Amino acid sequence: MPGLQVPLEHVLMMAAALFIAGLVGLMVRRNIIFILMSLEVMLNASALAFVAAGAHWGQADGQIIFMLILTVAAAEVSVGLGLVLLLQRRFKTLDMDNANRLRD
Amino acid sequence: MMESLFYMAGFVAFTATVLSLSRTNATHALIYLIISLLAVAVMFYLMGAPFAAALEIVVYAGAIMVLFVFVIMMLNLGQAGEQRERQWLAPRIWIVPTLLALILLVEMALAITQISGTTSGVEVTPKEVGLTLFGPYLLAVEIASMLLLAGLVGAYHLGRRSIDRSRQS
Amino acid sequence: MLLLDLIILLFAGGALAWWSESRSAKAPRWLALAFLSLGLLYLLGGVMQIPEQQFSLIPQPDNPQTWLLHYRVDWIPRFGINFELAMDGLSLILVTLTLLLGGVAVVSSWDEISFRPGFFQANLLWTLAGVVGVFLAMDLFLFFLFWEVMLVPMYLLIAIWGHEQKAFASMKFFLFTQFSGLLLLLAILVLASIHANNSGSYSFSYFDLLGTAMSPQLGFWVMLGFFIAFTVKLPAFPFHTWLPDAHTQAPTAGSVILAGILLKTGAYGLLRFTIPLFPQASVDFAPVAMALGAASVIYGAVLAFAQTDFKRLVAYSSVSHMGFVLLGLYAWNILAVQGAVMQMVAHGLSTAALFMTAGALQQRLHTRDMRRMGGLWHNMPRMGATAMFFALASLGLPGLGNFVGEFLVLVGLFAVNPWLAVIAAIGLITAAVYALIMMQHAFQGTPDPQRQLTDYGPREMAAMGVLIIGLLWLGLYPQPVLDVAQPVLESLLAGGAP
Amino acid sequence: MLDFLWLIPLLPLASAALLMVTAGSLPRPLIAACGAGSVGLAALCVLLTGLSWAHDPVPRQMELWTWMQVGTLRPTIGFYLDGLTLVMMSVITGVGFLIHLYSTEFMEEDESLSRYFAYMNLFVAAMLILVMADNLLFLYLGWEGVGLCSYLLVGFWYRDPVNGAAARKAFVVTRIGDTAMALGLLLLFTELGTLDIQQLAELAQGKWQPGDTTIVLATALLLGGAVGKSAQLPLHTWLPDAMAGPTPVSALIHAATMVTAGVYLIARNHELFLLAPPTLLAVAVLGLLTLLLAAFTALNQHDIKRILAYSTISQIGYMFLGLGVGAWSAGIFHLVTHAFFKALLFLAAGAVIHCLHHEHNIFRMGGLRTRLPVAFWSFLIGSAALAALPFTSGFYSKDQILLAAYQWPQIGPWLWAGGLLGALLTAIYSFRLVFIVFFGEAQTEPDRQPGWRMALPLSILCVASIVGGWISLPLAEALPATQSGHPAAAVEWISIAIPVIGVSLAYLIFLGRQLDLSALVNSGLGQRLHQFWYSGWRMDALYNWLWVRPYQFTARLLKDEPVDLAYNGVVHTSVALHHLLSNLQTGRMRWYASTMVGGLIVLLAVLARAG
Repeated sequence: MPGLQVPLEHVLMMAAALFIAGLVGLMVRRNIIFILMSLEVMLNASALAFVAAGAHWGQADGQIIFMLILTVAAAEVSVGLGLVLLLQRRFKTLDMDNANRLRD
Repeated sequence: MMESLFYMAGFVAFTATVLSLSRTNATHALIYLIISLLAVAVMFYLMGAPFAAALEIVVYAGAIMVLFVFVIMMLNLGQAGEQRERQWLAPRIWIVPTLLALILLVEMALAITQISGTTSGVEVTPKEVGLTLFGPYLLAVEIASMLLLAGLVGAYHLGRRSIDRSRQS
Repeated sequence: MLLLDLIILLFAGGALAWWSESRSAKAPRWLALAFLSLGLLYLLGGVMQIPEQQFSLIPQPDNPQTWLLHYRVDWIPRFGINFELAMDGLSLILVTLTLLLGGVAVVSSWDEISFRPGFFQANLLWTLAGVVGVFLAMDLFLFFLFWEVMLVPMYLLIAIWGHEQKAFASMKFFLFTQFSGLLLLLAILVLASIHANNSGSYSFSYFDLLGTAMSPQLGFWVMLGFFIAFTVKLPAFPFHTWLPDAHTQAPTAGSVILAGILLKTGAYGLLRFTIPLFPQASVDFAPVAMALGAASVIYGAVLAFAQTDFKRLVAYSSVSHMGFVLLGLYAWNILAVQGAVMQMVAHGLSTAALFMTAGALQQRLHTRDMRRMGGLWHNMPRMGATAMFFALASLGLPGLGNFVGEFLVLVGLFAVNPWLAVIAAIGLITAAVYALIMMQHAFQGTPDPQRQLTDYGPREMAAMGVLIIGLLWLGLYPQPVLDVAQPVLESLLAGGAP
Repeated sequence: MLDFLWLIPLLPLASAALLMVTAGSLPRPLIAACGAGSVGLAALCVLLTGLSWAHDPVPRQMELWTWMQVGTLRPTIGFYLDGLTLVMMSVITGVGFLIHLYSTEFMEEDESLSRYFAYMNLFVAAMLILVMADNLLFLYLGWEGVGLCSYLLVGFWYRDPVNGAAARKAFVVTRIGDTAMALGLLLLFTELGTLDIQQLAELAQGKWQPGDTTIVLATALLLGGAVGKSAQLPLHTWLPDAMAGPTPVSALIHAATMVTAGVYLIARNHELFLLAPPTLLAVAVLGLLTLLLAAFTALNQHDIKRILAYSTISQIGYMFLGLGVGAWSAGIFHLVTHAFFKALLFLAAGAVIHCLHHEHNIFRMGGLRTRLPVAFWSFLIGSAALAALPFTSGFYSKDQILLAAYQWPQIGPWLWAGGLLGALLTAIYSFRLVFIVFFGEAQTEPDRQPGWRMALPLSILCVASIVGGWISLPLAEALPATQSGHPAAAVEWISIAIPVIGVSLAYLIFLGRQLDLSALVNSGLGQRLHQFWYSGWRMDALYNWLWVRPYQFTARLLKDEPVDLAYNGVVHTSVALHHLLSNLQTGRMRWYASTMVGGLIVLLAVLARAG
């Protein structure tokens, strides 16, 4: 089935909007679970931009970068959720602001 | 007809994302997020990237989100957690970051409007993707595999310690 | 080979002392003393074998045969860096002083150190090894290496075994010296690259770099880099402020080495490198340098008078005395330069002894505050008498080494700049003021009847005796030292100022 | 004997070294024997030297070794012997031995006997070096050496901080003069290229005309040294305080020998001073001013030793006056006779103090004539010589100086008149002392009598104080002769009469009470004048205000190292920056994210502008 011909700027605007939504989530939420979700959204938004660009040129590269992003997201989530569990066990909280030991 | 489908998918994706990130209940948020991902998968498909769409559904919406589900179940967040989330979502907390983000969005939009052109409408088949992936991008694949290995080891390490600890206590 | 052996001997001795710490707490100090004596004997034995006439040869920069000893292997040939050591009369005097005062330092901290004694002695010996390297290195890159090598163990000595404000003092010491080291490195690199531009090949050898042609402006700035690096070490006003803190907080052996030897590396650097490498710039700069020297003399003496802390007083007196060295070096005639060398040696001996006294007082009274002393002559007549002797040396009593140095500097300076000589001579009066007030506060006055103190034992008296004999010898028959230094200084003077 | 010249300073030096090294572990009689004996042996050597000198009176130089040789500077450790040296050596070892002998009894009970004799012997050695040195640098060694011993002995009883302060004052004030002298040495060396005294004289005469600026400056600087050491204006303030030391010390150092070193220095370098008439005039005027000032002060003191100290200052003023008017040998002659009678006076005063429980105030003495006859006769003879009563030694020497002053061109008569006024005052204050201490009502009873070791030196010095005026010193070769010619007989007679008048006045005021000055003294002006003179013309207060206070103030101001302020400024700035930056690192992820967004906004804006 042939693909659709949509203006590239629309897709990119869509990606930007999703990215910004994720960014707002990242800045606003304190719960680490939501922060991880926001990160997923942002990664996904950038993936969308890549795929759109790939579709613009009709090449496979966009999708390949998408796959790489997917790998990063998977690795990040696995480690991130591991940390969530650790955080919950050790500090009994999911509040990111309480976990600011990094400062010292 | 197909184009309206595309824009509809976009609308769904954005709405679901916003709803997802403004929920107080993690499970609800997750459901919205999955919807958003599925909508993005639709957009991928419509742009002529069926393989990416499939991966979006299988890996993202399927595997990664299930991971979230498991963790949320393990954490067993109750009503109190929801109450707290609601407090944390007071307007004075989100108004400044949102403003900032909107400024950024405007800047991005200004940048994006400089771009013209459409998607080509050519379908890039999984075969082409596979050939490119294991051709020029072989090194990237290797790096990605290493990254996954590192993620695996990291997750195992973190998880094991927390499990050990819970057993002791 | 002797020169290399000497440095290796000190490094190895340090390592061995460190290792021996686990066997016995007393072993390290014996080992350190043994290695230092061995080094001194080895050096003197080696020097004895040099034919007599070699000592009267004027060391030529381009002919190593005219030096007393010379050793050279390639190190990093690509950048023209060699491992080149050489000894002339000046180095001989200073290296001998280093080893001698090293021994005195070990004796002075004989039972003061209980925490990690092996590591302490190791740091001591490594510092000395670095200093010996500084006095012998004839390759500027190697010189810089040793320059840094001597600082780190010294820093540790202050930081680990210092007194109540050791962290602050050691950090201040480190920052000052490190900053000056950075300037030195920059100046060396610029000089080497100018030389490389001129001649087309890299070299860090002192002999190659002598006489490097450069524009006066550039020469001035590079010279300034060397000058500041060495005057921080010397130290001269206004770069001296690290010294009172470092001296006051350092353990006794650290103060002895710091005052007795480390300060001399600054003077040595000025004499060996700054002035000969940049003759014209140095001549232009001499009035400023001499003014700084005179300012140090007076300022150090006034501040010494103001102190209540025994060690701080002695530290400021060092500033004053090293001012004479700076004056002598930049007066740049044979009288003044000989005086500066003599002052370096004599100041090393007298100040080392005063710091030992301060250390002994601290060990017995647990304070350095002179307001809490008084009448100690009654309790410890031997300590009082030796302290009096060195206070007198410090105020420049004729018949003792310091007078010879100061007088020669003044004679040389007077011919160049009478007014600065007058100012420096005022330093003789102010020196009397602070030296005598020190004796008054610490040893004279009413004794505290409750105080039970042990006087110096044979070990301490032996160390003091060596220093007393040394100062009397320098004061009454300095000719051997002057003769050894004479050819070197003549060659430096001939090659230096036009 | 002349080949063993070096033995003379070596003997006391060796004894000093021995006593220092043994640090009091020797038995006390041995310490005393060692201390006094070494000086006695040295005196014997001087005697032998004098005898062989009498056979062959030629100046000779003797070099032991080269002290240091750098460039043209080649001072030696070497001696020069001529008549002047011989006279000085005789005084130092002769009077020195008597005082050492006296000390063996005076200091008998002191716990630090060994230290005392070590210092005293060291002093004798240094003083001998001073007078025997053949070059100015070696002389300077002796010069500083005696200053050091003076410091050590003034502060000998170190437990009292007052003594320590006096000792420091003595050292520092003389060091001001010494530094001037050192500068003089530098100037002479820079100009003439040598420091050998004989060569200097020769070269200077070849190089300069009388009155050339350089030689005037050089001699003025040497004069600075002499003024400091000899306690002349304006550096005289240390000597009265130096009386804090044991009395034999005052006799030896602060009366007989060290304080006259300045006179010796000027006499020794008379060739240089003759080239500088302005300096010579300054010597005379300073001498005159000092002798008057000190005489007025002496008249108003209560402390027996301070009176003697001011009288010493005054008498050295006479010597300076003599030197200044070209009466070289008269100046040295007065030095010798003064050494005899002032040592006698101090030792007699010491006997009084010793037997009177360390009482110093003359108004708490009195009536001692019968109780301490030895001290009385000694004091009487000493005072007679000091007052220059006819046929005592002081008469001959002082008379020569005054006559020479009278003959000095231009201001000569004025100098003479001033000297006469001084002589009158001298007679008054010296006999005031005798009358108050030894006559009248007894205030304190002595608890002992001086033994033979005190009495013997006193007796010998008594004889010397009387007959000292009849000996002729072998100075003809060493010093230029005073210009001959006799002034009018009236001048002579006045000079003789003045001391007699002074003694009579003293008798009338202080003993016979025929002359009642109490109204004058008790008047407001009298009281104020008394206070003014009692405090030594307020010189101490002046110097305190002029030098000591500002120095202390500066020191206090600088104590906390103002230079560090600059470095601390750098430190504080970096610490402030550090706090600023470390506060940015809150550990809150949301804050980081927000700042990232902020940064991104800026970055994009910049890129947009650039693109």
